[in-house]
Amino acid sequence: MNLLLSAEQQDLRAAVRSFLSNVNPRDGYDPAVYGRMNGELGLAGLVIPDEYGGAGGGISDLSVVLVETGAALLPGPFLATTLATLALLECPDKELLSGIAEGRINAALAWEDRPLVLGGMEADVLILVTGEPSLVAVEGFGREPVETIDITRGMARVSLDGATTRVLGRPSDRVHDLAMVAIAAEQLGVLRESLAAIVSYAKVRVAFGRFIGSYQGVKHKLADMHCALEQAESLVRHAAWTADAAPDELPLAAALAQAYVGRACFQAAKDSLLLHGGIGFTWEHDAHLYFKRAKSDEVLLGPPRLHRSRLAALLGLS
Amino acid sequence: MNLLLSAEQQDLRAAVRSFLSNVNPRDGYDPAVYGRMNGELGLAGLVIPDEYGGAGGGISDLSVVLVETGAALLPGPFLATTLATLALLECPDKELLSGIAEGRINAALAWEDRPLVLGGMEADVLILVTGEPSLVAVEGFGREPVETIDITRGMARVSLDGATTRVLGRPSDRVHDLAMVAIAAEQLGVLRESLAAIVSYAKVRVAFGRFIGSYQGVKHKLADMHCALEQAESLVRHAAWTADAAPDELPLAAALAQAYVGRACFQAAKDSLLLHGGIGFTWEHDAHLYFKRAKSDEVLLGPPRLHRSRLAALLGLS
Amino acid sequence: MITIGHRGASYGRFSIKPGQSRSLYGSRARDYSKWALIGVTMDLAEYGRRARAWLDAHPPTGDDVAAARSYMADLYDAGYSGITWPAEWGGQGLTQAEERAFAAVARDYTLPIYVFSIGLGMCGPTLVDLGTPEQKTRHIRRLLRGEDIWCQLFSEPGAGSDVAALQTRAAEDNGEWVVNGQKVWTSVAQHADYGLLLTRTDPSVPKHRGLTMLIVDMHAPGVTVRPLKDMTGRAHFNEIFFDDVRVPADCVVGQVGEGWNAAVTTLLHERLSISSGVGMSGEKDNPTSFAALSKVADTSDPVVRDQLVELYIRSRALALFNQRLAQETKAGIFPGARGSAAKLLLAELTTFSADLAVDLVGPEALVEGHPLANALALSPALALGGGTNEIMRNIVGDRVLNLPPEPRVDKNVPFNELKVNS
Amino acid sequence: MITIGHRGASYGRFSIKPGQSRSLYGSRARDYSKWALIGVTMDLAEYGRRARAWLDAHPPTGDDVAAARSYMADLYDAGYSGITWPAEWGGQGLTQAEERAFAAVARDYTLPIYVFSIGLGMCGPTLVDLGTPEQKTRHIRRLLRGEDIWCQLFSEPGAGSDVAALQTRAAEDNGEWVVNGQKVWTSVAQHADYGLLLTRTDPSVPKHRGLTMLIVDMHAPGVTVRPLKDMTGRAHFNEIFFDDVRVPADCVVGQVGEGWNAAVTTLLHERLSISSGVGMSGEKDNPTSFAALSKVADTSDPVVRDQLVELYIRSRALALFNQRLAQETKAGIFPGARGSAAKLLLAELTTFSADLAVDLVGPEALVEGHPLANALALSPALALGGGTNEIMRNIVGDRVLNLPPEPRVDKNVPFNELKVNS
Repeated sequence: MNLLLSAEQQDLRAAVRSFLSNVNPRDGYDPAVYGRMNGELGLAGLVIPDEYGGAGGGISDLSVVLVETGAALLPGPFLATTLATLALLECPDKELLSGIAEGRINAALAWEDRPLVLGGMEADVLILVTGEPSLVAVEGFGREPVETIDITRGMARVSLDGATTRVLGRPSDRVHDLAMVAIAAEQLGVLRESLAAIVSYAKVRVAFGRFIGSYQGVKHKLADMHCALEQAESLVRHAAWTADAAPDELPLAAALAQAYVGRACFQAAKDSLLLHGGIGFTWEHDAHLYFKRAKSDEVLLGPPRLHRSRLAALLGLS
Repeated sequence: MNLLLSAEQQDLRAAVRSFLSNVNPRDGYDPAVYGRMNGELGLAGLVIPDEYGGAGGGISDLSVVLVETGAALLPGPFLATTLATLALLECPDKELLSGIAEGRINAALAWEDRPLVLGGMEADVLILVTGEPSLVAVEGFGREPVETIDITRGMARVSLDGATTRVLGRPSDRVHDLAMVAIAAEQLGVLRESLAAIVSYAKVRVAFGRFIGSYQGVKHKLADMHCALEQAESLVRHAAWTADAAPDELPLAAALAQAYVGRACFQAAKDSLLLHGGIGFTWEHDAHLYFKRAKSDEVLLGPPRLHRSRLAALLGLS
Repeated sequence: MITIGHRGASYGRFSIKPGQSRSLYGSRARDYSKWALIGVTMDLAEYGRRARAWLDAHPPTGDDVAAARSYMADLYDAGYSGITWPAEWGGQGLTQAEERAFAAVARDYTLPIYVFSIGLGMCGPTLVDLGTPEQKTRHIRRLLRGEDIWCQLFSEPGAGSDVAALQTRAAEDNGEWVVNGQKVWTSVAQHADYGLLLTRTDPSVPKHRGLTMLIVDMHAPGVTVRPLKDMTGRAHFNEIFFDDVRVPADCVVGQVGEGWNAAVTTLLHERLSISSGVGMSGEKDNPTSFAALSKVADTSDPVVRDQLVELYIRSRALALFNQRLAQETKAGIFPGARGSAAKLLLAELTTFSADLAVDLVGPEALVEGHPLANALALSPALALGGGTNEIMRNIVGDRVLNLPPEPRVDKNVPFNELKVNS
Repeated sequence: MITIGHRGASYGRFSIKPGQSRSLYGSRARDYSKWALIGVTMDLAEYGRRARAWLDAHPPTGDDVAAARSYMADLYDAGYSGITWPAEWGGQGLTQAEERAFAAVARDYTLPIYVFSIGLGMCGPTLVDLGTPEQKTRHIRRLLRGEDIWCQLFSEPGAGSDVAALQTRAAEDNGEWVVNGQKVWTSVAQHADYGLLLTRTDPSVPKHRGLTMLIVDMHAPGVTVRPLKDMTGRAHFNEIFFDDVRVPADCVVGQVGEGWNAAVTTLLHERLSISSGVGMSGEKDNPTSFAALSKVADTSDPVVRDQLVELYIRSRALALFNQRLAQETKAGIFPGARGSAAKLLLAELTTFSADLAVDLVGPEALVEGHPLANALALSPALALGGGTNEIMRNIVGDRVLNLPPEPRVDKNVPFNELKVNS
């Protein structure tokens, strides 16, 4: 088992972090930013095999990126396209994968029984998981924008009436497992940045003549958040590693990561906001963006109890 | 609804508290102490109707007493006899009730499917709830002492082989409900005293040149414990009030009190012990006695989840 | 207690959750030691019946400020505003008994008097306690009649929990005060005619000692009110900028340099005003309540049932605690700092239940316009306003449990030598 | 890591839960900067095979102290004690690679060497760091061979978290030190030949500056060891009384007045020694583990399954965090204060799981003799020993997150003017 980042992954992280340092989560989807991100950095093709024009990276590499896009609250359909890509890896389609790798195509992953689709407005194609199960490419679908509390990226309510569909194959549970890992990686970034923000603030904000970080009431909460971060980071690394190197262990590791990290992320975002005091409640401050992204991510694949009941089943409890 | 103590109840509380101030929880069952307690104070007969020689008090009165016996960790079979008495009120038996009121008889409440009986060694008679349901007085039963982590009072493993039984009647669920209220009252006392002990210690114990109670790491935990105490006290008063004045509301109020107070009591006892530091881990210090009583009480009628699932049923969730 | 007709109601230095109720007459209603128990005996049931008849006969005519003013005037003229306030200044001079009888009836109505809540709950009681006879004559009756709307101007961007660290200066000039600075988290300031303003008049002494409270005319030149958009996307509060605002000398409340004591009085009324309403009513409109969530959650899942039970337990535990406090108060036992425990518990219950609600309902709950989306975004408000959870824990620890105080580094240092936020 | 054969094992200044493992060689095993990477190349697999063969051929012959000493001597003579310690003082002078290879094998065995754990984990490493050549010559080899048992004498009844507030005095007299005072929470003291003793030699300077560390002969006149019964009903620790105990001048470790630095060295080794073992093994004997509870709990109840899942999540989260720390350490990244996060998490997991276990099993779990009765009574130990949870949070906040320090009231005050426990 490997829970450490390789030198290449550390370089990747530094490159992505540097690139994202200029991104403002309030700016919305900017195709120019995505163009550079997918061009210079090749992020859209990171996990797409060489034969389709991608970099052939692993889920561990991808999770390094998602941690950073999460930490930066990158607006737009990056996660949506990533989730769709991960599904396509199960039932590869040359046209779609090359289009995504080149940055020409935005995609979104959808489930038959869930009309709300992340990135549905920006998606050129829906990758739909049906009950059969089949993986279906859908174009020309109906959609209307849905505003949610997460203003950094949109959802759409989609309708398949009159859409063009093409069956790509029969996906395994791995589609769902990889989605859980990807979202957990993003959540880890949101958690990390939520903590970093309040740690910085606690070092400069003064109350009663002292920096607030010197009060145990604050310090001990931040210490607990750090403990959560360490565990979350370990779980995400582990889940990503299983995806790459121990696929039999992926289902358990993925459900575990999602169950823990989703909760920990929202708790951290909430505590970070609260410990900022009044300023954290203002629209101008970013704390609420993290709070809202954290909650959106937490329920994106269904509420925490579903991941927990999946864990129970995988562990043979009954 | 009345959540306040009457002047009489305040007097009762003061009298019991004063009496118990000389009781050491490590001294074990002392019939002489019980003799005075049931004689001078008439506690065994508090809720027994006048006609059987009792004081005809209500559950609210009883709960005032149980809070104090809990806070003092009164050793011996007081709670056991009380639980049996509450069951007997449902199917009154003159001989037993007068014997208890006079302090001549110790009793213990038992359930058919649970061989461990609180106060089983000291009991002259078992009041047994069978599945019928029947309430049965059992004498001449077999027993062997069972040591548990709670050294302040014993249990027995009982056997009914060769015992004399006498059916007293058909009890309602109220037997169980009243037991929940009684134990919640005792737990409230354990909670209150656990908090009081650590509050006192936090005012005199010094670390790094300051009283430990001045650290927010300690102070905020104690504040949370106080919040729990306020709520627990309100729930116990409410449950006792329903027992006396609004019997239709008793089942919900009793399950609510037991579900909340049982948890809160153990948490408080645990946090109190931990905040005492090393001294709290020693045998000589009383913190572990509260910790162990709290846990024993919490599972006495079954684990917390049972009270919670009972609540769910009573609330019509399904 | 009266539920105020304002969705996502906010008041005081900060906001509260929707459905929160508060006492119409602030803490006066519970101040036995001063005005109550004057010995008026009357038929309370009859008093209540008449109040109900009046309320039935006077439905609100609109929900704008003009309608609110008109309603308040009618309420006052009918004798239902300032029931226990001193008759000398325009109150009814009646007792707790009438106040409670009216409150019991009014709970069934939604009175459109939200904009007066700061004045009635905090500013008015402070003036009654500390104002000069002239100030009381000038303001109290108008306040009770809804002729003037009041706001409270304490918090600043650099002084939140630590109110006494405020930096808004008031300098003497030709027998007037000249005010410069900024306040924040001010409810109803956009409608306010007057504000209770806390200023620093002497930066050379320790921070609690150089403050002065002023009555400021919100229409005076140099006062700018700017709405403050919060994380719900709406502006429940305002920022107020003071730019060479001149305040006459007779507008000092209490003594010059004694502003901290005056502020403590105001905050005490605020806290009472909040805690009196805590968990007492308004649950029926709350989308995160047990009742509401039981209807929408998948209760066929035992784990969901267990989560709902947890919510039920916490809600009932707090509601019963509040009822006990209320009963104690009725019985003459003043809750004091224990009210902070109730406020802390409500703040925690609010964040807990909003979080749970979204988990139970799923992604649809986060769509704009869903009641839970708003409830979630509003859920931190109570944990921040009226004292953060950390401040509440300090209060409970210090004043209820009498724990030793934190060492204070800012007690005896002149304000201008102190570390403060810039 | 080697699981030590001692039920309810305890060590250091305090106890740990049963099944807890620790490094046989303390923090030396991870100290790359000093002794390791000397460049010995050999066939590690062969090294491990030989170790296994030796361990197979040498089963423990008893569980008393004499058997332990004899086993330790054999282990040393076979080259498996002090693998990475300097050869100069009696160690093997080998590398991390051998240490890890041996540890990997030894994990399958239970070595009866508990009584040596304080010496190997803390006292020995401190002497190697700070001892005089004479002290090292005198003690290290004997310690590694199990000829001497060591204990650590820091904590006092009035100085727990705040070790530097200790009051045990050492006064100079005729070129010797005369020690008076009391220590507590001392593991294996009843068997110990030597102790590392922290004393106050100068009460007129601030508390951290007047301390001196001494090597004390536990058989010297005036040393009294008394077992300390803890809440489990057993004595995992001792109290030690010093009554005019004379200690030669050449037994000072480091410099006179520099005892605090020496103690920090020891505590660092202790913490590494704990965190290296955290959650890594020993779960199979733990009655509160997910595996154990899954077998005995009523898993037909979905709420029980959810509770077990919570335990699983927390256990795995911590285990993976520890594995990551271990992998980082192997890769040369020193965990530093992050180990305190792992220790804190383990302490919380331990109390959580014991509590849950009893709830799942019910009243039978509390009967004397039931493994869970003991587990519950022992569960607070890890949250108290080796630094309370509050101290761990301070360390994580101060040293990992670099948060501003608490204002210190005791830094520059002479010890004899300081507020201390009596």
